[in-house]
Amino acid sequence: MKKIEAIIREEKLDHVKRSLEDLGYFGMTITEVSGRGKQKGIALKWGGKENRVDFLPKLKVEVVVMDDDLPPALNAIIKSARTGEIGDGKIFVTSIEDAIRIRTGDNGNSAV
Amino acid sequence: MKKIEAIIREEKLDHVKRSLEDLGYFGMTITEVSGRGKQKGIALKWGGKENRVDFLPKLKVEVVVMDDDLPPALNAIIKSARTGEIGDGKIFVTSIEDAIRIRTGDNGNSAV
Amino acid sequence: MKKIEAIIREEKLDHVKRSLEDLGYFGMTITEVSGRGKQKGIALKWGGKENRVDFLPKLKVEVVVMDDDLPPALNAIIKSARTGEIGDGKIFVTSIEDAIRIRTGDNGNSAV
Amino acid sequence: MPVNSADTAWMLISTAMVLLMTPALAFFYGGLVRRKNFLSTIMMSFACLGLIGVLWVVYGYTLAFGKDIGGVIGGFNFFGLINVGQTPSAVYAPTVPHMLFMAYQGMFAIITVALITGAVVERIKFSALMLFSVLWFTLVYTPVAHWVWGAGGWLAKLGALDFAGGTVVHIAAGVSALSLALLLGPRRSFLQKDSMEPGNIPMVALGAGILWFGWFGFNGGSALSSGGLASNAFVATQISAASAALTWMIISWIYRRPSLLGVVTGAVAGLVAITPAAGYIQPIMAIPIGIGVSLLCYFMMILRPKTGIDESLDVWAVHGMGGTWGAIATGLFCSVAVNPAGKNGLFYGNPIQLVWQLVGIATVWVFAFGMTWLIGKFVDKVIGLRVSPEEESVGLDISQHGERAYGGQLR
Amino acid sequence: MPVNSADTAWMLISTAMVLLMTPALAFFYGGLVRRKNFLSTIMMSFACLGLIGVLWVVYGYTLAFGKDIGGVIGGFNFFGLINVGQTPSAVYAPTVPHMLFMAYQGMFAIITVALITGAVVERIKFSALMLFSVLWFTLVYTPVAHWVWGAGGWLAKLGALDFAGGTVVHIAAGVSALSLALLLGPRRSFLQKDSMEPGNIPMVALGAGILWFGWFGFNGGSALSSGGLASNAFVATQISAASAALTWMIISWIYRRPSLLGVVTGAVAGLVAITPAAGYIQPIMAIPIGIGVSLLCYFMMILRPKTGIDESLDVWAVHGMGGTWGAIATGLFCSVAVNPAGKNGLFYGNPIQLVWQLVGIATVWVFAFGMTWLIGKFVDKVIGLRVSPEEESVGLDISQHGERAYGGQLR
Amino acid sequence: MPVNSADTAWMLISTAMVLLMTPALAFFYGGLVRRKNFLSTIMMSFACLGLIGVLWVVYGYTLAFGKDIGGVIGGFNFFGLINVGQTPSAVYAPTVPHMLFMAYQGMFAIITVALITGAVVERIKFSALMLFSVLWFTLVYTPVAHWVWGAGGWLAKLGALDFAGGTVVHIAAGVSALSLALLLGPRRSFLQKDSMEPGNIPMVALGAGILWFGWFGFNGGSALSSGGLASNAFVATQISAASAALTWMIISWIYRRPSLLGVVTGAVAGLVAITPAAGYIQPIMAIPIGIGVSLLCYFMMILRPKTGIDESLDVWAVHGMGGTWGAIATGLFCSVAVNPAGKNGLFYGNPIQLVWQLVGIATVWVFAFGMTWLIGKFVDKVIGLRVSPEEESVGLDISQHGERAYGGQLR
Ligand SMILES: Nc1ncnc2c1ncn2[C@@H]1O[C@H](COP(=O)(O)OP(=O)(O)O)[C@@H](O)[C@H]1O
Ligand SMILES: Nc1ncnc2c1ncn2[C@@H]1O[C@H](COP(=O)(O)OP(=O)(O)O)[C@@H](O)[C@H]1O
Ligand SMILES: Nc1ncnc2c1ncn2[C@@H]1O[C@H](COP(=O)(O)OP(=O)(O)O)[C@@H](O)[C@H]1O
Repeated sequence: MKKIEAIIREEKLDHVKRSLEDLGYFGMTITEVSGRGKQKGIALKWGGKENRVDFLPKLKVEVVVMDDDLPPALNAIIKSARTGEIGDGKIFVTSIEDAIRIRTGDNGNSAV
Repeated sequence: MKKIEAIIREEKLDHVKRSLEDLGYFGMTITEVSGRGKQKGIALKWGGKENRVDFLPKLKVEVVVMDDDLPPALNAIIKSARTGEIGDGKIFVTSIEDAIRIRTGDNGNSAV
Repeated sequence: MKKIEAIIREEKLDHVKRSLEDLGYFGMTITEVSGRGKQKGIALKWGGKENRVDFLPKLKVEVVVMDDDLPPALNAIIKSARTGEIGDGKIFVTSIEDAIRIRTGDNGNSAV
Repeated sequence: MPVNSADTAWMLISTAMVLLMTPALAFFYGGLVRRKNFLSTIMMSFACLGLIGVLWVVYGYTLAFGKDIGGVIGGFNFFGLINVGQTPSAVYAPTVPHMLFMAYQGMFAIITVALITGAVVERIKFSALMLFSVLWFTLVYTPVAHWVWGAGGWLAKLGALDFAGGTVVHIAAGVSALSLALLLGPRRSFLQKDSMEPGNIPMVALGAGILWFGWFGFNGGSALSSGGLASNAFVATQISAASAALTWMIISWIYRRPSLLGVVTGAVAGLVAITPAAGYIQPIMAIPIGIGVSLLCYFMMILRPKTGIDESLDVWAVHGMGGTWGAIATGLFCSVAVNPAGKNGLFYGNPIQLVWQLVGIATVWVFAFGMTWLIGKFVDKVIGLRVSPEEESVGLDISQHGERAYGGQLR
Repeated sequence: MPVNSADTAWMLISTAMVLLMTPALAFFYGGLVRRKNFLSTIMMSFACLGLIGVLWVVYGYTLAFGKDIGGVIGGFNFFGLINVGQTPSAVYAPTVPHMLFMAYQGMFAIITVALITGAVVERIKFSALMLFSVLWFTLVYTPVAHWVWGAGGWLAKLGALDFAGGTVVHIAAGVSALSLALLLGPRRSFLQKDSMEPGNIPMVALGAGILWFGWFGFNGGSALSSGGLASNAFVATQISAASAALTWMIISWIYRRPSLLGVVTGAVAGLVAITPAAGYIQPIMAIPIGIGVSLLCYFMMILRPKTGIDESLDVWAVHGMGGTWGAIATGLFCSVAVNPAGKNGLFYGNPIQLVWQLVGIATVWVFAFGMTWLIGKFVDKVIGLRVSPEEESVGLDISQHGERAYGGQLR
Repeated sequence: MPVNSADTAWMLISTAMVLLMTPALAFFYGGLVRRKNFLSTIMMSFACLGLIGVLWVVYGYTLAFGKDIGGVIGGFNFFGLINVGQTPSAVYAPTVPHMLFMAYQGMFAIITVALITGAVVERIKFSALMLFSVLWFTLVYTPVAHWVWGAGGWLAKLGALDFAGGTVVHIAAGVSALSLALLLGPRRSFLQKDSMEPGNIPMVALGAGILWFGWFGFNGGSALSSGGLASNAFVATQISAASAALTWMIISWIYRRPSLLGVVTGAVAGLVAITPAAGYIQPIMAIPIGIGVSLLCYFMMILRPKTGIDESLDVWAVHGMGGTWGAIATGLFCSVAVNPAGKNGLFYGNPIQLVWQLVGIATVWVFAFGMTWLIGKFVDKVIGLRVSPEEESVGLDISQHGERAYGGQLR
């Protein structure tokens, strides 16, 4: 199993959610985060000089999928979260060793 | 070392906390998240038709334990977080490569 | 690639941020969390007896770096987040299998 | 009598201040519940503003203050505000426009119903609450208001004193809260001993601060005129609130820590207790009244959860018991030197007054408890009182109102 | 005439209450936007408190209420408050200090400008908003106020009734909001159909609660005296707000769920609709007015986004349309039996009054829409109306004000 | 003299409005600290409501307003409110009930103590603050109030003017704040240059909005009657607040960005500065007063942290310096044409008045600074002023009050 951690724009959650649903991925966990990327946030001019606002609000979307589902899920997220402008976000993929459904105690792939 | 990431009901935090304490696991990190599972949230009837409320508030409990401690810690969480009803949550396990205690700079197992 | 997850004091964010910047690491994601460590939080005396306040507010700083950058980045965080007192926090390191920049779709090291 | 514009100025602002107490209560209660029920708790009070606000002008006022029928209820002579004009009424508030007196009384009706909702938060069906509110307002509030304040009401004739609503508002609401909470049963999380800490204490404090402000209109306005009596009620209100807040802070300090929740709960208890007494006692007597109410209510609030009763926001402990203490204290401390229209109390040589107070208290306890039980049973039969377990666990904001407090879709 | 201290007491508090409505509006609006624009939205109203507050005393009052020039505008005889003293004015509010009347009117000017900001949140440049506000206040508000309320104003002479600002405040603001929103264009997220749920509904409710309270000063104070007329306006205000809140709750229940947002929007709509009528109608007539406004505005609010117009917080749907309905309803229900200084309306045998009302409405619609368009175009030319796409996506809190609502650096 | 019910109506509501300022201040301050100290900061003000509220009626009023003893302090003739009845006092507020005047003054005492707490947030022990408050109230507030406002007080006899508390409230609180902050030392995070951005700016704005509203009671009510003088004070208050808010916005725009914090801080500074002057000057003169105070306080607030002094919420910069400027401005602009009970100032041909103002200012600066230092030292000796480093880092909400603002156990 793989965990997809996508840091996206807040406004894009609906789009991402729907595009994942369309492929049959319903499970996900969302966290409110703040982040900045290589651009060091956003430059704004104040009082004559440039100021950088780092740490813009983002959402972290975590989706755990089976190994085979990784490419389509990634694609869906990339497409639905993209605006083409700076700040679209990042996706990180990690390996999950085990997953358990608390209600039933099932583990492994069947729990995802 | 393993990291346990348990997505639980908000009300169950106290129970989970206590059951981990009883086994001697004190360290943990909690995050407020929103999530939905396979059921696509919860169905409510509005204005004649069914509506789905996805993204219910949950807590993410992260506990890093040594490899041997994984099974008992998982068991404790599963037991204390379960109600048997939909929405009890999921647990994901990942591998941690290193842990460091900032105060002392110690790393490895002794830091957990 | 490695993901550094540092749980630090809220007040130390600025210091940590700056020390990472100095080394050229700009990208990071911050989450508000609550945590407790081995000490079971903090003991306060109320009404004659001792009470423990567990779950103190912390910030989780996530930084994804290339493998070679791990040691300097860790050092920078440890130095800038340390006060030497209990509650300075922990750092966990995990392995990242892939990273993708949503804007461009690039993946791998170039996306970090 | 002609309209006195100074009395009217004070009654206008008093009426507005009492109106503001219902939103304030919404936040006081809303901050005490878990976040997933924050909006629904606020909604319970705001819905009363609309619902009771309309019912009051249509038929509530006439039932409570219309021409007396046997001491029990008012007639229909003010139905739909007929005969309620810009000139003063013959019997009520002789120096302010009749319609203003009507509106002032309406604000009391609204907040009384809103007060009860504290008992049923986090688990009642919104439709059931609305139906309950209509019935309770009609069958409990209007008769009790008539008995105590209506011209010809039997409790008034008996001699029971209630300056601004200790029995009509606080005992009636507090006891009904208890009755309804018993019928509804505890929240699931209460039974499972889940952690249920207040979701937003700053909002509780905000609500309490505005309630304190509004209460000056509630008690001071009950003089129905501007001048010495209004000032007396106003000052007594301030002293009781301060004394009770301070007392509760000290008690909570002894047992645990001086908590903000304690201070604001104490303040509200002090405001409750002084309500029936404010215009009948020397202001300085508000110190013992305020100290007494905090001692009483603090231990009632400690006791209550141990009984296994989930009267969730302690409406009974604070308003029911606080109002009871206030009504008794009125019988102890009241004095005609303060208000010639009042009576002397036990400490001023007239022990019988205490008896009348006790009769008033007992009547409202029994009537409110019983009627609420019947109404609750009826509503439960007809549409069911409680939400489903799933809806309860999701929270009423989503399940009853389809909304979330913050940011829409996310928490 | 000498100062009447009772009337003055009521006008003092009314003035303070109307002042409080602007911070209340700040929270009402602020809670409706996304968190990244929370402060900037609050700021828009608070900036009006400073900006319009100063302009009003310098030249606004004299343009609106100075010696009439051709029915169109006031002269400069009150420039910088010369001749505005502690004694009553000869023509306005003859029983309260002239300077108090001036201040009372100033509070209306402030909130009217603040109302418009609901249309442009989340994307307007703050500097552009400030320039726009100065021009709109000068070129739209002061003449319209003069026409309707100024001694010698042409709409007043014509016989159009507007008790407390249905046309001057609500129609003017609502229609200008529409005009400016059209000019500014939709928010990027509106176009992209991103989710844009309100960021903080409890703050919306808090704002609404305080608005309701303040509106008693807005409408009740417009009697410019304490007594029967003020009470009439006050009671009508309460009834309309309650009726509209209840109606909106029911409609939203039928179509979806009984929402808190619905109740508070309904209450505000009810308050808007009664504004022009409050001192001219029987209070009970506020029930049909309140029901009517919720029906009308609800469907306007459903309709509006479908047209692709991003008049973001529905100032037009609620204030523009609500004020229009109120001005019409005034022509239907007004009666000299209520207010001898008023007129009879259609239902009291005087259909021509409805015509005067419609003339007043049409005039303000056309004038406000057109002038706002011109002013907006001008501002756009000079300094540009909109922030850059990047600034919009980051949010105005940071990009315009360099601040964040919570905790500084983090969200 | 008999009670005048119109004056009483205005004083009743003014008293309630000043009461409301203390909860408002709680939120103004509370929003400025970090979240972990939100409740504790709110608590500091709410505790004053209870503590000072009780002490005032027991012995505070009589010390400040009792029969004069040598110009320095009041006697015990009003101890426990003896002789403070429904009829007016012989010397104070001759047209309103004596007990109402007493209560009105009590609200000033409460907020003055609460103001000081802004200097010590995030690190003072709650028990130390309570002990300090009792002593400061007794040894600083009551004598200074007596000197300035008590019948026979030496500063009043000298001729120093202070309409509504520029010296008694604002200078006393501001200077004491500085003194206590110096004694207490900076917060650890201040020393370590940790980021300490305000935790909740919307709550700061909410507090400011309600403060602005309440201040009309604070200044307008200080006329102790309804009519021309109250209106003058009211209007001057409005103009000063607006002018200062606008000025601060512009200054902050020049140096950085137009910030909401700037607007609300400016408004508060404007309200402070007009306080001593409001009933003695032409309202239009509030424009220079408001502009002046924002210029002064802005630079004081920039300067202060550079000195290494952690007077955390700038009580000194805003209230101390703002009050000082206001007291000086009173000596410049006051005019007997406005208030026959006042004096002419420098610009009206009476330069000596400025001297009396400076004497008043200097006296209160020296006395408040010195006494606060002594009281602080004493409290430090007896129970210690500061919490432990660990408690400070955890935050006072948990360590002092055992509570958290949101959701109990979690943040
Ligand atoms: N190296 C990193 N480690 C952790 N999080 C990162 C890193 N780089 C970027 N992020 C996260 O991704 C978000 C988007 O990054 P950004 O650089 O703005 O996107 P883009 O690459 O589209 O310009 C950031 O706000 C931050 O939360
Ligand atoms: N595939 C997944 N990826 C990430 N998080 C998930 C996934 N599936 C479930 N979750 C998380 O687990 C929580 C509980 O899931 P749910 O399906 O409601 O539990 P249950 O399996 O007991 O019905 C969800 O709210 C979500 O946060
Ligand atoms: N075993 C663990 N699993 C997950 N998080 C942990 C664990 N131990 C500590 N933490 C996190 O690290 C933070 C700091 O731990 P703490 O023990 O207070 O630090 P220190 O080691 O400096 O005393 C905690 O608040 C918690 O969020």
